[in-house]
Amino acid sequence: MQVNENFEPVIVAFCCNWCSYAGADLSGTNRLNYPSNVKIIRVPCSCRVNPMFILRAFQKGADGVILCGCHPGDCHYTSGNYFTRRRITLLYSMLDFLGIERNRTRLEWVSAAEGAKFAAVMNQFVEDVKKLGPNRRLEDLRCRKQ
Amino acid sequence: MNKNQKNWIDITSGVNVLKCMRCGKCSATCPSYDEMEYHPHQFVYMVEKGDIEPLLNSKSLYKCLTCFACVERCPRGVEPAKVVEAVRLTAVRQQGNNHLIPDMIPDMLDDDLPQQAIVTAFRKYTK
Amino acid sequence: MQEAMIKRAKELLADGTVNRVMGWKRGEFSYDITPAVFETAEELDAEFVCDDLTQANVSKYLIKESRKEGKILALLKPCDTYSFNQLVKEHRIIRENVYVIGIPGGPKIDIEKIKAKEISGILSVKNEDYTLKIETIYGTETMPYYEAISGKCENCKSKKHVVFDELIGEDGDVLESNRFEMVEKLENMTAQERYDFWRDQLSKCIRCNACRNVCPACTCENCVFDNPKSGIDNKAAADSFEENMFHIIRAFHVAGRCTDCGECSRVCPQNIPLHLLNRKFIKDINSLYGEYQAGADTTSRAPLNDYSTDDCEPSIVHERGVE
Amino acid sequence: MQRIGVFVCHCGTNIAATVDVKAVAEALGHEAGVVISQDYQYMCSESGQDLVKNAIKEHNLTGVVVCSCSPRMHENTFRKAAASAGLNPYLVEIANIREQCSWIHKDIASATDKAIVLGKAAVAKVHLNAPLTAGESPVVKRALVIGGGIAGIQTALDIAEAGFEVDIVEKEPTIGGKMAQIDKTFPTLDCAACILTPKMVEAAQNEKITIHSFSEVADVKGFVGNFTVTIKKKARFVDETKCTGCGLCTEKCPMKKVPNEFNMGLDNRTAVYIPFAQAVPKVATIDPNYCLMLKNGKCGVCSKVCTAGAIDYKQTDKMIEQKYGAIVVATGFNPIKPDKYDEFAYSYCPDVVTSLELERLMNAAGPNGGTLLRPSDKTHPHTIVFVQCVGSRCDDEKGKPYCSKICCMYTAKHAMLIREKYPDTEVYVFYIDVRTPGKNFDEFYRRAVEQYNVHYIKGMVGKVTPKADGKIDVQASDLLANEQLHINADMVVLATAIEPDKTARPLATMLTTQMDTNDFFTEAHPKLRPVESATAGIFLSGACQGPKDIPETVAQASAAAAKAIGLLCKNSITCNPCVAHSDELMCNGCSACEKVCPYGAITYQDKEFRMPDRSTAIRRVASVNPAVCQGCGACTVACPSGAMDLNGFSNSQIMAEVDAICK
Repeated sequence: MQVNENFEPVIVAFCCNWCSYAGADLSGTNRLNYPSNVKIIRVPCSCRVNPMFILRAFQKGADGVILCGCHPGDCHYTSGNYFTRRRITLLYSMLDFLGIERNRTRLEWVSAAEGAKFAAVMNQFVEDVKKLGPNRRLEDLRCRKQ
Repeated sequence: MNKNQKNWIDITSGVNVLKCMRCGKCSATCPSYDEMEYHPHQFVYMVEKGDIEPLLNSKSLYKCLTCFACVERCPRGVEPAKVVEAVRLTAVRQQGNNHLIPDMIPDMLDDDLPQQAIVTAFRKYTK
Repeated sequence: MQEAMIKRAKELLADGTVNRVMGWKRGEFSYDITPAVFETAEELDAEFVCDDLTQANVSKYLIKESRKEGKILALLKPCDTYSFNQLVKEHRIIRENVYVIGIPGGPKIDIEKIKAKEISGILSVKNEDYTLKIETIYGTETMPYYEAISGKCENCKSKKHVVFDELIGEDGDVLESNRFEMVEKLENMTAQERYDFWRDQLSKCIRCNACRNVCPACTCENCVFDNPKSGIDNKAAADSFEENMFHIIRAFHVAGRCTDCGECSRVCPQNIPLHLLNRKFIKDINSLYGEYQAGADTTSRAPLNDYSTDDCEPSIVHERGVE
Repeated sequence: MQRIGVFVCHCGTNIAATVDVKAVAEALGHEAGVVISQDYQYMCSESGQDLVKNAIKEHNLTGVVVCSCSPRMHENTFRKAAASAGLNPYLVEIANIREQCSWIHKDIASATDKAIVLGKAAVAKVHLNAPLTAGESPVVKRALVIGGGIAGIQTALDIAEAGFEVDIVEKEPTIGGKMAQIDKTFPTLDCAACILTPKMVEAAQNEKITIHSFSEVADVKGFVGNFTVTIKKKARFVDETKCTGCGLCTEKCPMKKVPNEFNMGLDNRTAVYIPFAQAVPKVATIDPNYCLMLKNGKCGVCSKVCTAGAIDYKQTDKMIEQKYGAIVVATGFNPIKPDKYDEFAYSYCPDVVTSLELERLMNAAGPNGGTLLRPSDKTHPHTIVFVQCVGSRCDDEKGKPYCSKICCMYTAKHAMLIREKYPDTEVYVFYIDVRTPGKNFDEFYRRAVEQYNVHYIKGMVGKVTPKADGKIDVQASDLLANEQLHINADMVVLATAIEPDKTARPLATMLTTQMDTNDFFTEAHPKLRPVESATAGIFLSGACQGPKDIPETVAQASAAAAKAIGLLCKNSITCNPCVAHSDELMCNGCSACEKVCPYGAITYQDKEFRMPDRSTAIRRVASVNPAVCQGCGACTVACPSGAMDLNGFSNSQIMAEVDAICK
């Protein structure tokens, strides 16, 4: 595959309010860099993320979607991220089954104290998606702005 | 302090000496304690400091019975016997490196020598 | 067998146990067997059909029928009983209002497979000792029975009726099937090959919604794809992606609930192997969260509404199969 | 038609240094529905808020987007500002362009682009925001305290003092907990019973306090201000209301060989028993595992001698249900059993005891009436060795990784008491570190060394070997002298680690509160909210939260009580309006949402609907109790039809954000 050096992927990150969003805030407070491609959407819990949202992001032109939640066992709502883990495992497995590149999707557990981890995860993810190039397999060209 | 030596001991022993909380239970439990100049807890502490030379020159190295009582009872999972073993290996290697090289084997062979003995000697003196 | 069913149905109508019968009758063509509700003995005598071509799963019809006045008799093949049970579990079918008779299952005949042999103008199909005798307007044709077996019967998972009030014929067992063979084959392809496979298949989709409408797990009062408030409503396919989205979401919505009855692929006019998506979910659920057969009982927790604290991480996708 | 105002904050240079705020305000001003787009130095300042308020009034805004710091910081500030200007507070959205933009990125162009996208996403979302009203939920003016040790008693007394009803649930037949078993307390050496038992009596006599002894919490439902708790009153086969506690039955009971758990099994009790003389309630309990009547149906002595007629062999477990506004957890701790440590010979040498066993051996109400004697041969011990940190600070599966905190002090106390009472006894303490932070604590330890001449030896005991002559060989290292010692001891005392009570874990599940890996309850904030759990309305008291000594436990107990009182004082609490709701017309009644709800907020009801063809149909539909729902959204994804949605984070709102970001 051709790697375009100037390719700037669109990355959507869903972060749960209690852990990962706070972790993202912490990486800001600590001035830890990660690429500006990453745009965060706040959700109350990772279990709020409907597979439809992830597919919608791809449909509208996202090149990668990452979902962040509290570590298993630490969910503010006790069990939300356990449901997330099952749903997202099955969804990612299905996307893989349809031939979508595995590195376009990711689930990470980031606690409110893990600002450094948040930045590291985002750096890695953006790098991985950059390697894959634009999302052609799951993108809806009709919705792409010319 | 010999950094390479310390690194090598850390790696070959697989022990994180920083886990030690200096309770001395290893030495309390050691059956060879009175025979030793440096005791198990001192091995751990001196390796931590990188003060390895005195250990290499001490007879204590060979007094350790490798009974693993210290490993069994250490509350922090430090495994002092493995540290002693790693220091012992360092000493063995230093003293003309390998004590046994394959070329020496043919001369040693005779009908009475069990093959097991050669294999064991090889394992013990080379590594 | 058909006579035994009609006889028993008439008895149950006569003694007032039920006031309707859920069965099948012939459609526009004699081989088009369609689900139908019968209210009298006369109707049963005249129109009731249950033969080798009767494939339709009537469970879904019972959602509405079980909410009507009086009890209805349902004749269910083994695979249909799983769908029925699942719908009872989801409070969709009111069990008390249905009298279930378990009837023998397939393998059933798929008329499309006969047509594929360039046999046309079909008037009737008869099974004579595992040879099909096909009367057509051009004369009589024959072909071996097994060559015309329906896709949904090829990998039969069970001959057991998981729910019934009485049986006509004998009850069977859960079978060892190799139904995941094709899923495994796809899993072992490269990502590009898989993508090409599904691109070929899904691009045929005309968004007729037949799969959704026949599926006994797709029983929503109002489907998200029809609901303007959902934000993803769309009727017809506007672009290739939407087929992907529709089929992924549909498979996801029925994951853990799909009994693998095979109706989706049977009714697809474009012959898209949609059941493979469902089977992929079933296979993943079985291997990651323990064996689970939707509809086998009415009490267990669906795997997607359940969890274990030591479930695997999604990164397991990276560790398996071929990238 | 939407009329949206956008307000971009400079945050001094925090945002303005890397984000071109003027360009952001300019770009967002062109978004559909935006009627005013301004930037300002400090939007959260009073004048900044006035800017927002005036714009709401002047432009009659229907939505506000503030591009500023994290919503975790100032969302409430701007919501309040909007509310005071007459706009529903939930029509305000924050675009986080500080923590998640200006502080992360260095390049002004890309940071500005990102800030614009984040702003657009917020504008897209606010288009779909609906005004929400926070509901009110009444507070039941009654508290439940789980555990009747010193922590639970103190909390209950404080809550009762404030005028609220409070129930104590204690699993043992009496309240008092571990403190009742202790002989003396450090650093004052006053008698534990003398300070505890008056408090027990006070709790029993306080008319606001109800004690459910020999009871367990069986089920907890509900939420802050309105918990419904099922309490299982275990059958004690004695009618509590009739028993006078005279103790005649315990004297006459023929089954006298039951290990006495109050004395750590060092002596025996009868099958019908009162744990100790000052027990509260002072009521007998029959142990069904030993009672001959209950086991074989033959005996009945206690029933015959009881003049009050309180014995009831037919009694069964009783369930009672009660509503509470607040719950305080005070489940306490237990010392671990050191039998996994073979080297200490605890499991086979009776003269190796734990500190709590020593406490009973020295107690005037203990098995030896207060004279310290060896359990094996009842002789006076002349040499006693104390071993510190048994099972504490361990990095293996036998022990606990944490410091149990109280052992250094109670060991100093034991050593001192023994030297005081039996000056002919030599006392050795093997320590790794002596940890005595606390008022008068280190002075106390120094007194043991300097005044009482207790031999403190830096080092650990490696092996304890009982010998044929009845003595015990203690092999240990003296690290400072660099030698290995052998002490010919008469007794060995192990300062065993303490662990949370075993009932705590299932309780945490019932309460939906969090625990750490050691099963200690997790506080809402380790520094700022140490006595609250993360679950609203559930408070933590005493050692269930972490190892604590008595003064600390009492302090925390009172703090937990203060928090509970603060809650009970309110007539109602404001609920989070961002909760799930079900569209009944679309609901299938399939129960998927109910299965994933961690709070039991979803119930089903059969409702009659008019169908399009004018007929009516009865359908099973879900409904969400907004006071119970916490707004996690698990149900919204479990729902296949999309009938379930979440206020403030609706499907269409999130999808609008996705679209705005991906465009």
